[in-house]
Amino acid sequence: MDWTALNISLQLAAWASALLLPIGLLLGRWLAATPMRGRGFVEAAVALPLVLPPTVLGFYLLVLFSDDNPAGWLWRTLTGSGLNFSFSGIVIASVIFNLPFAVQPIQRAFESIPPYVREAAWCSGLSHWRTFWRIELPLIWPGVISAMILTFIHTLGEFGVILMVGGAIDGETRTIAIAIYDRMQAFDESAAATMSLTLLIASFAAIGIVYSLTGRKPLHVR
Amino acid sequence: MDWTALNISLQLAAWASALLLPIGLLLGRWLAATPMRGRGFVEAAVALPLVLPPTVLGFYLLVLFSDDNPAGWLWRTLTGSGLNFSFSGIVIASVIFNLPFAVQPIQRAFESIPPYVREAAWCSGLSHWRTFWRIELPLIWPGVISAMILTFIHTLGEFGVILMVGGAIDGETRTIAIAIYDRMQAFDESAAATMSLTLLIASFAAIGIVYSLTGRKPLHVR
Amino acid sequence: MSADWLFLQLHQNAPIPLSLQISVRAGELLALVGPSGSGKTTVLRSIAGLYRPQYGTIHCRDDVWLDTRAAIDHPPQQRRAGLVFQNYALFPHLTVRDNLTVAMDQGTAAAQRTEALRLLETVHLKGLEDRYPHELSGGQQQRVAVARALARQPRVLLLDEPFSAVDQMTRKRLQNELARLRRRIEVPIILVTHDLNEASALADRICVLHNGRALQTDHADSLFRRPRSPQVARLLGHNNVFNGRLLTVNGQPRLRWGDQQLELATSPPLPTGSDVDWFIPDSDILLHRRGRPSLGERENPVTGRVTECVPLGAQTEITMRCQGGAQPLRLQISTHAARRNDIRIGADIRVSLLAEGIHVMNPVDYRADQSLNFSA
Amino acid sequence: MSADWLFLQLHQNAPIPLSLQISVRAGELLALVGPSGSGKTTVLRSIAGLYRPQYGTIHCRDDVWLDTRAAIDHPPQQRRAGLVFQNYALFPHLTVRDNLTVAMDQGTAAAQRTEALRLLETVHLKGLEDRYPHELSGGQQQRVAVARALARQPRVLLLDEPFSAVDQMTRKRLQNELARLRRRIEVPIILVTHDLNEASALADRICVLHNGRALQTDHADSLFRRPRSPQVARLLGHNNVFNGRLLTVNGQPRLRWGDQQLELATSPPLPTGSDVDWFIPDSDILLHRRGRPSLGERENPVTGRVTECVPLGAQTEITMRCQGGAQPLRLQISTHAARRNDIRIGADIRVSLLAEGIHVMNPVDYRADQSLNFSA
Amino acid sequence: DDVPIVAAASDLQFALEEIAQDFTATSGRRVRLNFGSSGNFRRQIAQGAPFEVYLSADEAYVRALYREGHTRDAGDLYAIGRVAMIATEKNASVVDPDLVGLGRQLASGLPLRFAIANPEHAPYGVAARQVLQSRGLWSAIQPRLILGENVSQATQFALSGNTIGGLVAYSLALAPPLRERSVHALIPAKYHEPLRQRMVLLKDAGTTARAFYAYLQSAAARRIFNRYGFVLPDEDATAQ
Ligand SMILES: Nc1ncnc2c1ncn2[C@@H]1O[C@H](COP(=O)(O)OP(=O)(O)OP(=O)(O)O)[C@@H](O)[C@H]1O
Ligand SMILES: Nc1ncnc2c1ncn2[C@@H]1O[C@H](COP(=O)(O)OP(=O)(O)OP(=O)(O)O)[C@@H](O)[C@H]1O
Ligand code: MOO
Ligand SMILES: [Mg+2]
Ligand SMILES: [Mg+2]
Repeated sequence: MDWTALNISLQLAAWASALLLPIGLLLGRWLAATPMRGRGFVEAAVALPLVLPPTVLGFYLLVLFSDDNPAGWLWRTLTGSGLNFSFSGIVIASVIFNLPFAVQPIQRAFESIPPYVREAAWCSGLSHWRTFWRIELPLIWPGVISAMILTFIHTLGEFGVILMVGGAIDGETRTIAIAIYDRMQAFDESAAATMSLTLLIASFAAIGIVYSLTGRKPLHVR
Repeated sequence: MDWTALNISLQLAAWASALLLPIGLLLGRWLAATPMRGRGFVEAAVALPLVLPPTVLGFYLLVLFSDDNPAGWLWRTLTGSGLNFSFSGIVIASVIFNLPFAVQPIQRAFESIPPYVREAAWCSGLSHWRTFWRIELPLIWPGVISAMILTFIHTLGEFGVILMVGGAIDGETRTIAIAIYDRMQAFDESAAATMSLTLLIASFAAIGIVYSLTGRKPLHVR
Repeated sequence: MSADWLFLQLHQNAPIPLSLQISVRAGELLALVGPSGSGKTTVLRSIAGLYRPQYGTIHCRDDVWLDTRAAIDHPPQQRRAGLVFQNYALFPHLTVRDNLTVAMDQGTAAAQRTEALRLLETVHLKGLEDRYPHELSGGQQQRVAVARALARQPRVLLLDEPFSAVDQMTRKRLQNELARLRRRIEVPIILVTHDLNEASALADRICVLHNGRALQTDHADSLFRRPRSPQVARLLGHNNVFNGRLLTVNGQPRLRWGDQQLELATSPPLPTGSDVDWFIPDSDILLHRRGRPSLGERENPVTGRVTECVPLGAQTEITMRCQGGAQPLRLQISTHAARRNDIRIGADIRVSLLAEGIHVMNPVDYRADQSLNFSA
Repeated sequence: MSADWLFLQLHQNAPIPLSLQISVRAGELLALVGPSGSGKTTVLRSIAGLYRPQYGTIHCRDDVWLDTRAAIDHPPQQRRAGLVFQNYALFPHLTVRDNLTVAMDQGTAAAQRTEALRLLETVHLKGLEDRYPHELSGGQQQRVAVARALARQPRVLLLDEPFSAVDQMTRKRLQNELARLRRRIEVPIILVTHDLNEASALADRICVLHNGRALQTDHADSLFRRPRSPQVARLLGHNNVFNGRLLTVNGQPRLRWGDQQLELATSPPLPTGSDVDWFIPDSDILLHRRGRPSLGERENPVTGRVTECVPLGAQTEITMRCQGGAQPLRLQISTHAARRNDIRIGADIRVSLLAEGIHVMNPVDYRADQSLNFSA
Repeated sequence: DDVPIVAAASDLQFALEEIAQDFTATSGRRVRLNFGSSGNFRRQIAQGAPFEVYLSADEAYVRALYREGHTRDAGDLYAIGRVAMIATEKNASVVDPDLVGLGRQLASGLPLRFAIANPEHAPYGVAARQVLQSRGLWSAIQPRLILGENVSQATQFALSGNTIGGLVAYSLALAPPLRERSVHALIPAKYHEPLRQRMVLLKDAGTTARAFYAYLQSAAARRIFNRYGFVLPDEDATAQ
């Protein structure tokens, strides 16, 4: 088992999920609250990163992140280091790539809150912020869990984008998915199988426990 | 633009979505209706295909589908042809790979139907089947649309699994994602860019229109 | 075979206590009344097949819908019970018309639409058939729910406070429609209501539920005039429930109440000297009017002083402290009469407790119940 | 500044017609009554800031909550209006206690819990504080909603049929609590109710709404005795609304009704010969009893025959066809009196229409309204 | 309708396209070219992929397939790959055959990045590592390496921003699309083991495949291989 790569994968997945949580909540909330017209196209835009093959998306991100491009240049100016072939770079790439998986479930969850529940919160004096924390968040919780788990595991398994943007630097951007792929390509099938199995079992247990523990609070009044 | 590849991609995505629709509905409904205990682990199992890097998953499917294996053997016995390097093979691979994207949104949508709506349907004499068609399906529609669109575009963009299982056979398993990837590998960046852009714009328009047209019916009583 | 159309028997201790036995004939309307949380909705849900009590049997005509011992439990669809949900439970994505037609399983689409329009007219909702439920007011939604329950042509009609959200005028009209309907559809109807006037106006019999127990099931008149226990009397909103002791004076039954001895119209089947609860309905308390002697004034005259006088529209509620240490009496008289007779706080008045109205309860009927733990 | 605590003025033609002006003083309770779908909920939602009418102003004390012309529209949070939703709208994921504490913005967590318990006791829900809303009956949920509205310490209390789902006993107790509360919290209260008894028992003034228009706002007594228009009279459930013509006989005002000439207590400010609508409340129709002459019997005696006789518990409703071609009269008498006087269908009876009760309406007040298109 | 699929290592991308065109022009027959990682093709062939000709970048894969019985014979050596240093114009200073410039850059301590194919499995990655090792730069450069999945991706890395250059297939460095926007230097063969590229006909190869296989060994094809910087088997003493 390549523990370094696993560690990086876990960190990457954790970062991507952590960053997508607020993004998903904001975007999902906004999409759920916005009246129909035009909204469909924002939803479409959110889904677009999925359309391109990962390596190709990765290539465009590589170009976008390079110092010759305003985005990459700005990042370097602000942080002093480049985005390409860095951990930050693959985190951002993962965030972009997982956008639809984080936004969609959260948006649907927001849409399923009956409007009068929100109104009752306002009339009970809860600010929009407190309404969000005390009322909406607990009610959309299953959707948030879905979003986070999909993001997390999709990041664990993602290969093309991360290889392209990250360059498989040992200890920095070489994730467990790349490690498994490399072992496989080197025809070290038993090592690949061991790593795959470990990852599968660990993920299965972890996701299973998360889903079981985040048992649903009552979402409906009789 | 490689129209043959695009055509195959669209057919593949359509098949995968079409097959995942009933699977997602059945599994999502079952998961939504099953009491908590143990359910979390089924949900975890559904998510597992995402954990492995696509090429590795593809390799394992390749092995699984081969004639030496009961699954592959059974398929050949029934259909007379092998699964590997065939269109059927990449359809099945896509179905497996997209399972979580189809099941999760549908499951959450089912969960957000208040129990009394279903009860009212039963008391109105609607069989489980009619309750499903006339009441539940319209109410979970946004979730189904989410599921189908995520599946569709994720299949369009999928590369590793399909390349591995399908072998990029022109006119059969060479998808637009592979075509774009090939142009990229050949440093024919302008062709790659043209294809990418065409795909992005077409997808954007298509998804945008679908989301806008499937405008939400009222889901809540005041 | 039971002669009853619908028969049920439910028993359960927790989580919702239930202990009752009810039978309703075809075309009969049984009102289910009782305090909030007493289990009325749960009983209807059990009949409809939405709630499964621990022990129970439910028969409808010759069908067994539920028999927990025989492990028979028909699903709601097979029971064909039309249920109006307390929270209406309309289908949010269907128009008013489609909320009705979806519940119909006979006739062509066109016939169903016609039938839906007819039903909507019955509940006074003509013109709203293309609205969605969220575009309706509370009372309008409730009426759609009633129409939907009828759309199914149910074999049992279960109405959970079906008119609670509509104004009195509409309510009256709907009550009339219901009365007319009863004659037409000839199925057992159970009506949960908080409005005792509604219950007595519409129901053949009334069942008083408390904490899941059916305390008494009786015709409105018997129930109001001869409640089985002080508890039933109080649940029915009667104020004048008192303690007394049975006497026999000159061979005639008498009731000692404070210092007074009240005449009784009939002799209760209880030994002389028994401590009993007794009750008198408002209609049998006769106010003596100034200068206008009335027929019943000889009977059980009671004198007292007005301690409260609350006008409630056409009626005024009066509390009087009686002479002779008896418990205070409450009575309603017409506001007009109160004005004419100059009744206000502090005034001395005299009433007659008509012997015919005095109802002495038989402790055997309810003392056993009292060992039970009743909560609010 | 207005001396009123709460003042509102709303106008809109579509989609929900609204046209009213209401002011409520601190500590005053205004009842809003009107048929189902007349816009009561919409008015409360407008005050709470959940609905934005096309034109309108809402002031509360010195604050402007809404002024559509000045583009002022405060959000619900800033309005501090406690609203009991018609469908309760409890927070499904919070226990009963937390449904209350979440609405409190003062005090420590412990103090809030204590306050929540106190409020739950007020609505008679002690012991249910750890339940979730889906574990409560309809009436219990409704009472939680009432307690939650109070938990906020509102500056205006808006109650949308707050007791519609509770039984009469609990309802009475809650009404008493509300009456007590009014004195304590000293804020304007608007109560939507379908129960006119409740309205007259609790409200200082009653506003009758129809199709979004406030037809009349008045003290209960004035409203019931002197409705402004036949429509108001009918909306209040009065049956005895008739047409007549004003006369002057020997310098005295008279009302021609069929063949009869009725005495009037006061002279209406209308020219002799005017065709008018008039009305008499139930309390001013006096039944002549056999052998018991009553004080008012000289006044406007009317003879007729009973065509309907429906006992409704303690009261019996009687319809009589009057001699002289006048429209049929309806009256309620005590069931006891009906029995004693042997009143049944076909019986000839005689009543007096007390002059004091006859209310002649001024067409100027309502004829303008009738040009409007009223729908069901 | 016999259009066989030819599975070819990605360093052949340009050379083979040209050869295939000539083949079609002369014979009137067509082939379909699938470029990719030699390792993936080996795996797919083992699972029965419908390829008819396999041109590997690593002869070990061909031998293994032959042992497993998926091929007609042990195939033929068709070319020997060469490694080149490649970089963008901006970084032309690192481009020299003996990696002097690269060594200097490394010594300067600047945070540079350098691209090669993954030496764990890609033949050109292995060769690149040998070059770096023999120049004594391996341990210094190892933490700075960007590893491409195959040699094509390594080339993309080398020419993207944020790397100083890379060691890739000479054949790619000579390819028309790259020539204009990069500078390169051929690395002397002595710095690495020869990249012996072997091709083979698979079990089900048909007539066209066999014709194409033969054409690949023709003088015309060899000229094209040569033009793309491949050493031809009999030009080199180490071949056979
Ligand atoms: N899931 C549950 N767990 C425990 N108790 C419950 C649950 N659901 C309901 N109850 C309790 O069961 C009792 C009966 O409820 P039910 O809804 O039948 O009352 P009801 O007579 O219809 O009252 P209402 O007139 O207020 O509608 C109530 O006291 C309620 O609190
Ligand atoms: N979205 C909407 N579009 C059109 N009409 C609507 C909409 N929502 C409500 N209405 C109509 O507005 C009118 C007023 O509704 P409102 O809920 O205020 O009535 P209400 O007086 O509270 O009635 P109830 O006593 O039945 O609760 C109703 O006739 C209703 O049908
Ligand atoms: O087989 Mo390659 O072309 O060295 O990746
Ligand atoms: Mg109930
Ligand atoms: Mg309302």
